[in-house]
Amino acid sequence: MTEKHEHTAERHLRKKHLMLDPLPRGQMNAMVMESMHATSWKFWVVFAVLAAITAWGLFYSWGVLMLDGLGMAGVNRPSYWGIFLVNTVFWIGISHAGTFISAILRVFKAEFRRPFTRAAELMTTFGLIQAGFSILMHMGRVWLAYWLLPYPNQRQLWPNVHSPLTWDLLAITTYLLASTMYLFLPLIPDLAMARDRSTGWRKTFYKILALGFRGTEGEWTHLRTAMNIFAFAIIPVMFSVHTIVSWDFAMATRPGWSSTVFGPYFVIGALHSGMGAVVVVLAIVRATMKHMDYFIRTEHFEAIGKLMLIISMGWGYFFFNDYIVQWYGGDVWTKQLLHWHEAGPLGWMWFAMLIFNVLIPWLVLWNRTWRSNPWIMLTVGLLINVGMWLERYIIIPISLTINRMPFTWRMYEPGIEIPLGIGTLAFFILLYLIASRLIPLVPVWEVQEGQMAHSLKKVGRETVVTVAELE
Amino acid sequence: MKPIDLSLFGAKGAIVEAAEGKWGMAIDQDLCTGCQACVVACAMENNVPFVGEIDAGYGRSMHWIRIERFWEGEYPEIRMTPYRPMLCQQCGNAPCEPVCPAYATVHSQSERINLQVYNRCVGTRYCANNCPYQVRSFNWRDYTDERVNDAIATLKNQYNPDVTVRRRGVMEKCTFCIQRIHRAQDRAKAEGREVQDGEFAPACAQACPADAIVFGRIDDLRSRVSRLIRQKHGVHYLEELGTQPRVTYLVGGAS
Amino acid sequence: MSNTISRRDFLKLAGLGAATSAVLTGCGPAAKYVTRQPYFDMPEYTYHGESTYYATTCRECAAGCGLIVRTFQGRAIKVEGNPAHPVNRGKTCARGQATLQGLYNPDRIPGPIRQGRAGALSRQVMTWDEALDILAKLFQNTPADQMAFLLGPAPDHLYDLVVELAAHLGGPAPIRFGALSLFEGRTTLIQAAQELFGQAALPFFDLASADLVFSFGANFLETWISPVSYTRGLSTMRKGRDGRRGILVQFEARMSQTASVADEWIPIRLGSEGLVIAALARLVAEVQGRPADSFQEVTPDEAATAADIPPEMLYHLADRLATAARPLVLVGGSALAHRNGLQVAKAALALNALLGNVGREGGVFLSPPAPDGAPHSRLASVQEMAAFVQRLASGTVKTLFIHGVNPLFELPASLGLAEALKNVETIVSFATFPDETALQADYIFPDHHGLESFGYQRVMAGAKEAALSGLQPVVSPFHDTRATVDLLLAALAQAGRPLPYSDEFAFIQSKIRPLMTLAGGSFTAPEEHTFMALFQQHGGWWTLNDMRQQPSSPRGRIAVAMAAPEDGEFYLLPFVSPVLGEAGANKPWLQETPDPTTTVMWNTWVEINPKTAKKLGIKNDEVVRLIGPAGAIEVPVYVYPAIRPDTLAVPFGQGHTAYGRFAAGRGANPINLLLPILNEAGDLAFADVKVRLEKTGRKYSLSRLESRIGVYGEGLEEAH
Amino acid sequence: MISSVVKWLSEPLGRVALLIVGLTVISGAAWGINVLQTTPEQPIEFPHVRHVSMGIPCLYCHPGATRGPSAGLPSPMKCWGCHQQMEITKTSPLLPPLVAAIENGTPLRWVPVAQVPDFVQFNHRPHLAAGLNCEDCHGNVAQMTIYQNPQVMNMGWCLNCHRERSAGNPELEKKLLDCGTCHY
Repeated sequence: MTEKHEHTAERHLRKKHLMLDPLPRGQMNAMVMESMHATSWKFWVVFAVLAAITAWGLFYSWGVLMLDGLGMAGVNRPSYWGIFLVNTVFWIGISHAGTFISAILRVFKAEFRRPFTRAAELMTTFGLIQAGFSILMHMGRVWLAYWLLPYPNQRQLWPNVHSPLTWDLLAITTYLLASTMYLFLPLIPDLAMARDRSTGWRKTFYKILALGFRGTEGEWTHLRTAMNIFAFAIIPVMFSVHTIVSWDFAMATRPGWSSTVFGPYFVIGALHSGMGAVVVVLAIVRATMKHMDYFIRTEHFEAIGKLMLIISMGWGYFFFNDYIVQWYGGDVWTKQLLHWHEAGPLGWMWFAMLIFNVLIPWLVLWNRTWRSNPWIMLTVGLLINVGMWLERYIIIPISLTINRMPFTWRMYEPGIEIPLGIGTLAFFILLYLIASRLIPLVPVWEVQEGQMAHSLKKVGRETVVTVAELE
Repeated sequence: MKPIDLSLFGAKGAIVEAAEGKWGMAIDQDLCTGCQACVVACAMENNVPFVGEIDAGYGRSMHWIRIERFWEGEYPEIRMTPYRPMLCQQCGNAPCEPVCPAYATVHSQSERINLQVYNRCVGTRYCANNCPYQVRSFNWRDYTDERVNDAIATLKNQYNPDVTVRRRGVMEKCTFCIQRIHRAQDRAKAEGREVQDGEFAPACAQACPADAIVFGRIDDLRSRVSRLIRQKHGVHYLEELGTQPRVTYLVGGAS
Repeated sequence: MSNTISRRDFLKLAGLGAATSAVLTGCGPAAKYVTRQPYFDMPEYTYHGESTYYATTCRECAAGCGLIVRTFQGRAIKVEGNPAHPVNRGKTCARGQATLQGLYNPDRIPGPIRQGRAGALSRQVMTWDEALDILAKLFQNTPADQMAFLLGPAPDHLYDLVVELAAHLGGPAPIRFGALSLFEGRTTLIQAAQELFGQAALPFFDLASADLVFSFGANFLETWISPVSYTRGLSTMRKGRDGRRGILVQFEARMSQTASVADEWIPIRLGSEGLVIAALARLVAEVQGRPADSFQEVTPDEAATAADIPPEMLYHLADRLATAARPLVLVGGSALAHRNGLQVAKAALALNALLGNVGREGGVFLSPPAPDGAPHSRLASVQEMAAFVQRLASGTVKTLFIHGVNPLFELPASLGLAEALKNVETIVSFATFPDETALQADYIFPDHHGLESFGYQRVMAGAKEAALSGLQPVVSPFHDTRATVDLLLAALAQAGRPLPYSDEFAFIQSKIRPLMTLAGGSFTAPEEHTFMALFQQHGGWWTLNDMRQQPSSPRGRIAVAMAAPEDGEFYLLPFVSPVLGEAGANKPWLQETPDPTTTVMWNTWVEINPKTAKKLGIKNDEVVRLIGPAGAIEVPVYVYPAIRPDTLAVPFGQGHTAYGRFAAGRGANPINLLLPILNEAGDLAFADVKVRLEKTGRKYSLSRLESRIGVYGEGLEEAH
Repeated sequence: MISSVVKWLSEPLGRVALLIVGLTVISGAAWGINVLQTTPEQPIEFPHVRHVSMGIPCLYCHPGATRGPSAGLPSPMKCWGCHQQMEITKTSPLLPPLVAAIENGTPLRWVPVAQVPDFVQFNHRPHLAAGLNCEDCHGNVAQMTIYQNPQVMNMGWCLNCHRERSAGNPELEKKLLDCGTCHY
């Protein structure tokens, strides 16, 4: 690869940019396949631990919750919704980054997206699964959840379309279906690649999933068209989903919730936590899976870092916007609520939220060197997620404490929600672990496509990057 | 111009009904002595379960009516605000109704009160969140199951057969003793007459030793309750939210 | 074979679906599906699905409120007030409402038991024949003067029978006791009326027609004498006459529920009530230009200092009292629980006389006599109980029968009853519930619950009319219990010394019979059976006109002074829990009913003024030890903003060591802090006690209905 | 592994195994349905057919229907009113339980069949007042021995009739289609 006459600048560019550092197709495919197969005992230890946590935290605890009733949890009057809803919003938020990165960046042809769209899209689907669990757990009689679906019945009863929860259900279902499709479409060529390179049950598995994809020109055209449609279509869906989630709160007659800015505030908050989560996933994938340091390079962390900084600023803007309007409004209950946020017994959460969501990203992400360091980015991503979780905690149980009947104000102390929450987190990671053994976490074809389109050109004494338009 | 019929838009659950309502209540806070007779009477009539010390102290008590009081000033210039029995206000435009995804809390078209249909409830607790009066209570556990609470094995003998016994995961609230409304209407109909004012009362009003709670038709100008609520010192709590409460509080006392 | 699904099969399939959905949607354990005994011979008026209503009398306290009980298929479903009844006019209190939780209490004594003074309820079940044998032998073998009966305040028919029984056998008369009377100061009030008016009757305060009421220590909206009736009185007063709303001023060291409803609460120091009344009397006399008689020596300024209120306030209050159209001074409860309590009561009655409202609408009357002419039996004062305990301790009592009272819980432990009981050879309890005293008995022969019993109760106070309130069973007995009157009659017969009554009903009938000849009653009937039937149907018999007695003009001198408390750090004010009363702790719903003033549920607390708490460094929920002259209790703190800084208050009603799963081991009993210090009338001077307070370093979270954030601003400190 | 199982299932032995499993499931389900649908055992296998054919009106034994929620099941004394005068009381193999009940003063524990769940508040009176007859809901009892519900008494069935009867009458619709009419 290195040629003798190459400039240092050029060498530097190649080392830095994946798109300019092509490997032969076969080698690259083999690397990806190997990353799936190379399973050490450590993997199985982690797998077993996570599976155990999931079994206990999620399934056993949920069984207890169903049998004994929601008294096992910390929900009470007036905090009728507790960590369940915090987790629901949190997971939906996480799930947003996947589509955001993938669809928006694809639509805008942001080249740095190429190696990590897959990992991000998986996050959407896996996150939504956890969100679904979280909201189902919160129901008093979950075994009747099917009543929320519009199905014909002899009682002629239907779900209430006035209820934001019904909208929510529709939005989340749509989003889950659309994002799963959107995950699956770009996966097809890679599955076909894997099918051609594996034997035994894996071969059968990929054969079924690859839908007979052979890579003909016609197939590619169809696939590209479909992906394009989905990429465009899923963006409004994504925005609407989190807006609708925010309406669960904004439509209510409660101080602190009834805010017109909640829609965009929630969307940006979702992106904030989602980007943080993507960074965390990338850093871990890069560190733990074979050959991934080739695909995921510091340039990607650096680019995501820039995005995160912008989103953090956007979040700060919307937070301020929400706060100032509520505060200026001077409603007596809202004033009590804002005071409760800042100076109440859990006031530290409010400050921690601002530090993690605004202060730390702003202090760290302006610096290119820090931005390029995966471990720093991992830390920042984790902190942002903690901050965003706290934001939801402040919006739900802490805000629910304050209502218009001061005689009922009461603190919320979580109970079985904690194992359940840990269970969803473990299950989320477990799903990633399983996925990392089954599907290529890097979209090889997309990387190869990008590498084909990129080349270095000499303009005078400068070496510049050129990109050919493929589509 | 013709008024717009909201039901044309299918706004069945959240329909804004005519301003006058049907059944209503007047609570004279000047007469209320805070004695809790209404609280116990309600529980006895409506099979409301008890939850035990820990749950009760954690905001999970199931009372359908609670008596609130606050303090003003500091010792020795301290005053207790008048006792305020707080129960479901049976809002004409109830915030709890539109948010229920299952239509488990709906407005009764015939009795013009808020219904809670226990067997339709899936327990999202959205209604309770959205209730500005915080008067809904949730069955956090199987308090009425004798396998959970063995005292129920004998105590269940006092259960009122006219009222559903709720199990875990279901929201409940004051119903204005709809079973008594139905019984009175049924009896009146069998006898071919209208229900008389004062013929029956919800359990709380019937028990109230101070006669502070008066119940009746608020769409009948001659009824005792509508005469009371037309007095100057009647207030509707949180009416600024447009909830159209059907419970009027008389504050400040006579003269 | 046909391969189409027959209609019946289809229904089966659909039925499976229905069954599944019933499981899925089930809201049971259903109210309808409670195991029930189908009727063998259905009464003509009872249709399935229709309720039957029976009139009876509440036995949760001795006030004698009339009840109408709704029954459905042999089960009592709901208790309502009897609208015709003169005491409660269709209303009930919280305790009355919860009486069904006693009837269906899981911890009732299921049948006759050989208890053998075991600490817990014994499992040695007997048959009623064995029980009868034992009782008969006791009647045969115990000399009459070595037999003692201790009865509760209700029911009266049992008391009447035991009086006859004792006379018949030649033994001492039964003794009656109830903790409520101890806290109410009944004996003191009756004694005061006796000394002042020469008539031994309970004063009747006509709240309804008054327009300015000064109340000293009487918690008449909670448990005092006849709370439902007094609540109606207050309500009528508040609704106003001629558009003028009556005013209530409550003088008490702690803001009780009654004080919280009052228009003004004046926190005077415990023990100064007599002085304040006397000072008011002197000032009123001055305003009206009349001689102040015995109150001449009282200096208002000194009284104000003793009471810890500004003197101007006292002058102002006196002015208002003197100029009010229908003023009324009410006294009772803690105001009488001082060594000079009798003088306080007399002073208050004399002040009423000075105000000219004795025997006038809105003033003071004496309670109506019993309609059958029998004297109201007075409950024993603590002095008399102490003498009784002495008798037990001396070993002269071989057999003790206890019914309807739980003295081991309701009397101060310092009286030594527990020790004294050991000197009694045989103790027979007729308790319905396994209370502390019943567990110390040799035998428990459980009586029916009040709602399963026949009987009557004389209305002692609370109604203008003379009333005999009737009890009848509204349901058949839930357990294998037996009416005590029946049991005693049968045992006497078996012992060969029968009384002339075949059974309980015949006895009651013999007592009701004289009413038939009286005029002016709520109903009349030409012959006995109809009269009895109507008696049950109406829930009693009462006169239609006002039967209150006019007090004669007062005489005698009154000497009031500041009561001298014992030594100690804080005044202690024990008060009866407004919700639990003295015997409500075994009813789960009463336990969960919040106390009106503190909203605490399921426990005992001690109320401390915020300033005192701050000074001592005590916070809410801290468990403190209260050390009184006779013992100590440990209770969590409720920082109560409306109590004098020198006073601590503890509710009475919890602290059971037995009495069923809902009561046992819960809270603490303040009565055990008290020494048997008495006032001149023999009532317990419980408010003359002072206690010390010690921290224990432990915490116990009191369950409150209220929000500490919303009501006390905890966590929102800088908000205002 | 999986493929070998699938392969084995297509072999004759595998097919037999499949058949056995299938039969077990089906017969289990059939048994379950049967258990759920068997008419309950009554203290006396009461021949409604005979009583109705004698011209005894339903309301004679179930008089509550015109008065309130429950129609009621007769007490032994009611049966005895007629049966004490009848010769068949001594001879019929069905009647010893009745005789025993009368002699011992014990009730007959009839098992109610036409039941609605606890969360449904049903009242007979208005239904009869609206002109319905017993057989409209309870079927042709004149041809039954032990009573069986002629149809599943569920909400769809209730609502059908409520809808039909209130159609075109907005006031009645309000009442008959209101959730609170039956559920509270």
